[in-house]
Amino acid sequence: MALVERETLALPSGASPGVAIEPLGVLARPHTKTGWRSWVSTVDHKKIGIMYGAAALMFFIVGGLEAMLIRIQLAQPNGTVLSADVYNQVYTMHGVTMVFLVIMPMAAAFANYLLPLQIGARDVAFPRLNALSFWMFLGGGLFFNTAWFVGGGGADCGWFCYAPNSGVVFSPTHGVDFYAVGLQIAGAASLIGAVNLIVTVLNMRAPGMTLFRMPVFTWMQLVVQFLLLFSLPVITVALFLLTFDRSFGANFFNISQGADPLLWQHLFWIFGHPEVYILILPSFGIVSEIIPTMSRKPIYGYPFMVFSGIAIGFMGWGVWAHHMFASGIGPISVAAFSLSTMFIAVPTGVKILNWMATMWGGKITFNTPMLFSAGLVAMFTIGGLSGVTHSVAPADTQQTDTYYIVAHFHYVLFGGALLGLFAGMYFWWPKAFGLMLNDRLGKVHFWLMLVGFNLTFGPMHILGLQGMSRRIQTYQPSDGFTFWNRVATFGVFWIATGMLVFLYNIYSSWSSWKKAGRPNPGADPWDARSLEWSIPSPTPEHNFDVVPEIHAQDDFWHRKYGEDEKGRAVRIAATEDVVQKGDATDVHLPSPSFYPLILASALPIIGYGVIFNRLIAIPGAVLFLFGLYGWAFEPATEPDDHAGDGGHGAHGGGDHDGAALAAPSTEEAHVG
Amino acid sequence: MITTGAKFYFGLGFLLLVAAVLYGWTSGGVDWGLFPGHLGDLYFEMLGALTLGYKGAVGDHLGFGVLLGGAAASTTIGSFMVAFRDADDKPLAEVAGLPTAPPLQLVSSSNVWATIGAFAVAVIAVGIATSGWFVIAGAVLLAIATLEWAMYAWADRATGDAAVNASLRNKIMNPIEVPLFGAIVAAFIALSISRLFLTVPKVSATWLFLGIATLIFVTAIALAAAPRVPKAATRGLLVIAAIAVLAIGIAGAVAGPREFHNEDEEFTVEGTGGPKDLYVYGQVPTTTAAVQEKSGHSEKKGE
Amino acid sequence: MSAETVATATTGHPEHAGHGGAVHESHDRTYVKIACILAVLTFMEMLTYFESIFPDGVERYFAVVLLVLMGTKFYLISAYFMHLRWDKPVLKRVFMTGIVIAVGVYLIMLTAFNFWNGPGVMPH
Amino acid sequence: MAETLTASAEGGHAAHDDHGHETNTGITNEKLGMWLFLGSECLLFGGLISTFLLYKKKLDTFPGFENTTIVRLGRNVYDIPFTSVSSFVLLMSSLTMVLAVSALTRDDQRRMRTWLLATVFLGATFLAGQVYEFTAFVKEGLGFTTNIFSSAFYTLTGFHGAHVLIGIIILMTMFARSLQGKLRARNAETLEIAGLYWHFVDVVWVVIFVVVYLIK
Repeated sequence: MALVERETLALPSGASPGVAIEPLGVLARPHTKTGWRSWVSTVDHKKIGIMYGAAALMFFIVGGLEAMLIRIQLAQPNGTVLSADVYNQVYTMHGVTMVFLVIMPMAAAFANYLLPLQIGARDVAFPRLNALSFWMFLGGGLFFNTAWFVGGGGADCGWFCYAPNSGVVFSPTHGVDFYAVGLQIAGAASLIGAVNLIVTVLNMRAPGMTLFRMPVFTWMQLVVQFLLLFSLPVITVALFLLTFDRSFGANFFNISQGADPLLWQHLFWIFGHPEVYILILPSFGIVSEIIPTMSRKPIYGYPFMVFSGIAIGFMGWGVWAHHMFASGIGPISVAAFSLSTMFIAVPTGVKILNWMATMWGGKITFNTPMLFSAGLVAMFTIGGLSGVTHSVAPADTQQTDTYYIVAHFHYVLFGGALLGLFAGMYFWWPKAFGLMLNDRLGKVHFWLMLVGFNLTFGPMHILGLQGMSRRIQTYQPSDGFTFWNRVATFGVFWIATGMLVFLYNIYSSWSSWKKAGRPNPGADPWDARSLEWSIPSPTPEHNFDVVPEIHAQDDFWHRKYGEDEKGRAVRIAATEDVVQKGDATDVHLPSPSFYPLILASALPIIGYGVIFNRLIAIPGAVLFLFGLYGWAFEPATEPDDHAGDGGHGAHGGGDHDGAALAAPSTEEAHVG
Repeated sequence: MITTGAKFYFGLGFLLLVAAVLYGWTSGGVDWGLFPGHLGDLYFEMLGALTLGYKGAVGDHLGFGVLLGGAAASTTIGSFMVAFRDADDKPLAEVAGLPTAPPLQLVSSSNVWATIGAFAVAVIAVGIATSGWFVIAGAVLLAIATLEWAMYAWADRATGDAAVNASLRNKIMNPIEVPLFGAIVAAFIALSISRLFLTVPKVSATWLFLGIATLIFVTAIALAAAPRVPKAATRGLLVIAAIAVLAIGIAGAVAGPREFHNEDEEFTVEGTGGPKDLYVYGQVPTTTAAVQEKSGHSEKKGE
Repeated sequence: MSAETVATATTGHPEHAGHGGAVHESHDRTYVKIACILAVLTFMEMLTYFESIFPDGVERYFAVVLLVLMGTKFYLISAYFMHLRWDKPVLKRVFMTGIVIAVGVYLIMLTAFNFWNGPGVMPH
Repeated sequence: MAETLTASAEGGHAAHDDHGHETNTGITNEKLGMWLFLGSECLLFGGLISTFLLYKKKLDTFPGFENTTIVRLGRNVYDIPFTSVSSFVLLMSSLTMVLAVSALTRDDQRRMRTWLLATVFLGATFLAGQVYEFTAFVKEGLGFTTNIFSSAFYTLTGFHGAHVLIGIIILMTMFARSLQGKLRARNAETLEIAGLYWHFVDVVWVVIFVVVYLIK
């Protein structure tokens, strides 16, 4: 029909039609601030942070159910719940989900929400790239999980997917293809996020916010983003090689052609060991915020805290081969990596001592965030100590691929990273949503988690030293593993109950707040120290009315408290007087955009094309180009979106971000 | 309300449907002897055409399909016209918020896509006679021309303001056009010139490579050094360069690649796995696709 | 202007270290000179392929010479064409961090593969 | 590669003459972002080069494969004089690229377009060389799946070629923007950022030329 030429109706130029003509539908610039459209088109770092958290929680439930399946299978000898094949898939999907789709995005949620607030910025450096990161992560994660339905089963090669187990011969279904492509997409998302957040921290700090006045959380996240920036390309290479092998017949891991399977191990762990710190450092940052607040003391040894974080970041590059002591890398390599691994325990130890010293002599309030933080310090110490035993190569040779390793990294990742992330959720929930989570339920949640966690993973130390292999589908009654496996399975139900309590807590806190009209917790419910508490809860869309001038580390605290002659803190100003009101108008903000979502949705389509049929990739590629270039040709901020702003007050040095984001490119003047 | 345009398309659709049924029936061969008393048998003979092939058969499938497709297309277009009240000036005026529909306006911009589409059809015709590659190239060109033409036609009457229309078109089409154009320029040059390198002897390829690059470089220096260069001169130069590159590519492709020294035929047969026969583990499938194919094959055998 | 810019850049005057029209304009000659040097270096690299024109035994040192030439080219391009010489030092640091980590981890990896010694493939 | 283009694309809208002085570091977000990305790319190419070096050596020494045809195919396929010209072409394109940026800072649209197109054509000629090289190798019996050497070689140089292609598309985009009058002296930094990417691709080739082609 479009081929039929006919004359158009003339609407005299300049005469404005009675109704807005928007023939572009979804392609028109989104303007809504509420409803689902505002979420899918948002470029607001706070909304993106919340979406990261929600998605990670969803994947946590998926991964948790997979974990329960594993434990139920192992509850008794000769378990028959899962076949050996399905068991392989379940533990692989559990591991990948928990590492890449739960802990990393959960940490990214906090980074997105808090970094701009803690440095006094209006948004991140590239708001649309930020949205792209999220949608790509979500797309990659969902894509990876569709392997269950369309790939002939999930990946079954273990979360580090060693060659040649990952090869076509040993894993003929498409599960590993989904692993390679899904992680590639999620990895690219993290890389974009890393560039974005580093630029944000380096470039967009409020005036006076020097690097060494930044909160420890911001510092730890900065280190994490640098680790991501430099480690992700390595796994990108490895995953490309794997995809080329499996889909295009390359020979990178084809041993019969002389390929070396250790290449995968090296590439994976060059990425994988920094990854370990990528997982744990955000939680270190979170508890470094909570412990001083709840102990009512500044963090002990701030420079040590920061430098130990940086040291971990650098040393994390030189220890990867301790994951490979048992794979025959030669005595000199083993000795060198053994030594470097022992050394990296030092900065971690510094951190633990500093937290203890911060609590020492403080007026500690044991509410839920503090309980979780203290739980992290204790549990991570156990995990760290069992980690040091791995650095001793002879011992490690015995522990490799036993449940001792499983116990160790769950103490580090669950007892460390995850408890820290829960602490952060309870701590910053009022800031994000304007309501407190119930503290009593929170404590129940904590104790259920802590007890269940130790019941589940504590016995694994013993099982491992008894010789029970990890990833083994079942065991015999005569092996003597029965009792401790029962205990572990018993414990996992405690954890599940704890999670149910947490979910109920979210629901009940929200509904009682809705019904009873519980008061807003106010800008600063914890009497805290960093900048995000100086603005109302929930955070207004423009973050800061006036970009603050920073004069000291913990600047917000020093506005509230001075010191008497004995050095004790005395209040010098009421909190209500020093917090901002959140009522600023005419602030430049970046306009929402659909293009990040369009661009991100093209990648899974291309992924399916690579795996199943190249023809599917063509529409994906066209969509990709359309998303990319539509984005590039779309101004970051619509000229109309901040029309009529005159002499806005926030003209501090920190306002540059607003200016950068809102650069009104008049030549891009946009019609329609 | 059924609009004027819709009536036409509905009528056309109905006629095509009747034609399809008749054609489907008659092309299967009609036994006229059935008419006098065996109407029941006649019904069965027509059943295939009447049920559109659901029960029974039709004669010539291609013709039946074309006619039926035409009927479906016409009906769809008619429905669209009803849905969007096309060619009805009252709703147009309503949407525009004007008391009466504005007067007609001639399309002022030129449309090159008709010409390009015709050229594409010609390429396909040539391709049918010579080589399958031309058919593919022509089909791609035709698809591009159709898409661009459709967009052009749509955007030209999207709002009624020529400037707004142009920006609408650009907003949708530029994101695809610009990168594809860049890629096509790169691919065009790379593929054409590499044909030349493949044709000439090895040493000449190196010197030609150096020569072409130097030519580009020197031309750029000359253009940049000149105080003024008329636009027409630059454009002419680009057109000549494009034709030259195309000529080089075609000449190279026609002449075909030079002889390549093949180390050992046994290992170079593509697609059969070649050196993989040397595998320690015997013949090992190396891609997932190969495995799926293999397993699918064995399943069939099992049946 | 060129000399002045270089002088301010080396003394680290931040006001001039950015990018502005005036700064770029005067670099054109420098760019051409750098390109000539790069061309000569590449030519030298290519010469090592024709081993017969060199006296016997020299080719043992080719690897070192080539790596030095490569490093020089790398430096010239990143310092001049990519403006690292005139830009803020933080950019150089970011890029250097990437290079140092890359060279470090991959050299260690190749060492762990026994890459530098004889034909032995498997280290055990 | 999305980040590359979008980084430079965002630059197209946010770069201002005076913008650079407002950030803490004095560098625009877009430029800093591009440098961070390039720093990360070092690890990507480092990994590919190391894989190649490892497998080049392994092919020679794999037990049972010494002096077989496969090994012979893995060596001595290079045409060094031809590849040297490739290096020259890419170096020349780097020069034309900086000259384009330099012309844009003077808002000299004509010369900027001339240099930009020269860069594009030189880049495309480089790609022509690579297409020729790949085709010649395949015709000589060294396919992507032939052995570990060939897989590593094609992957490494293919990744570099893909980077060149993306660079050409970015530069053609810049050219289109210039034709639309949207690339002016005040957003010279957009072109500079695209140029950074282009020079990085050149620098990678400098390394590949020596490490992959020349050193035995």
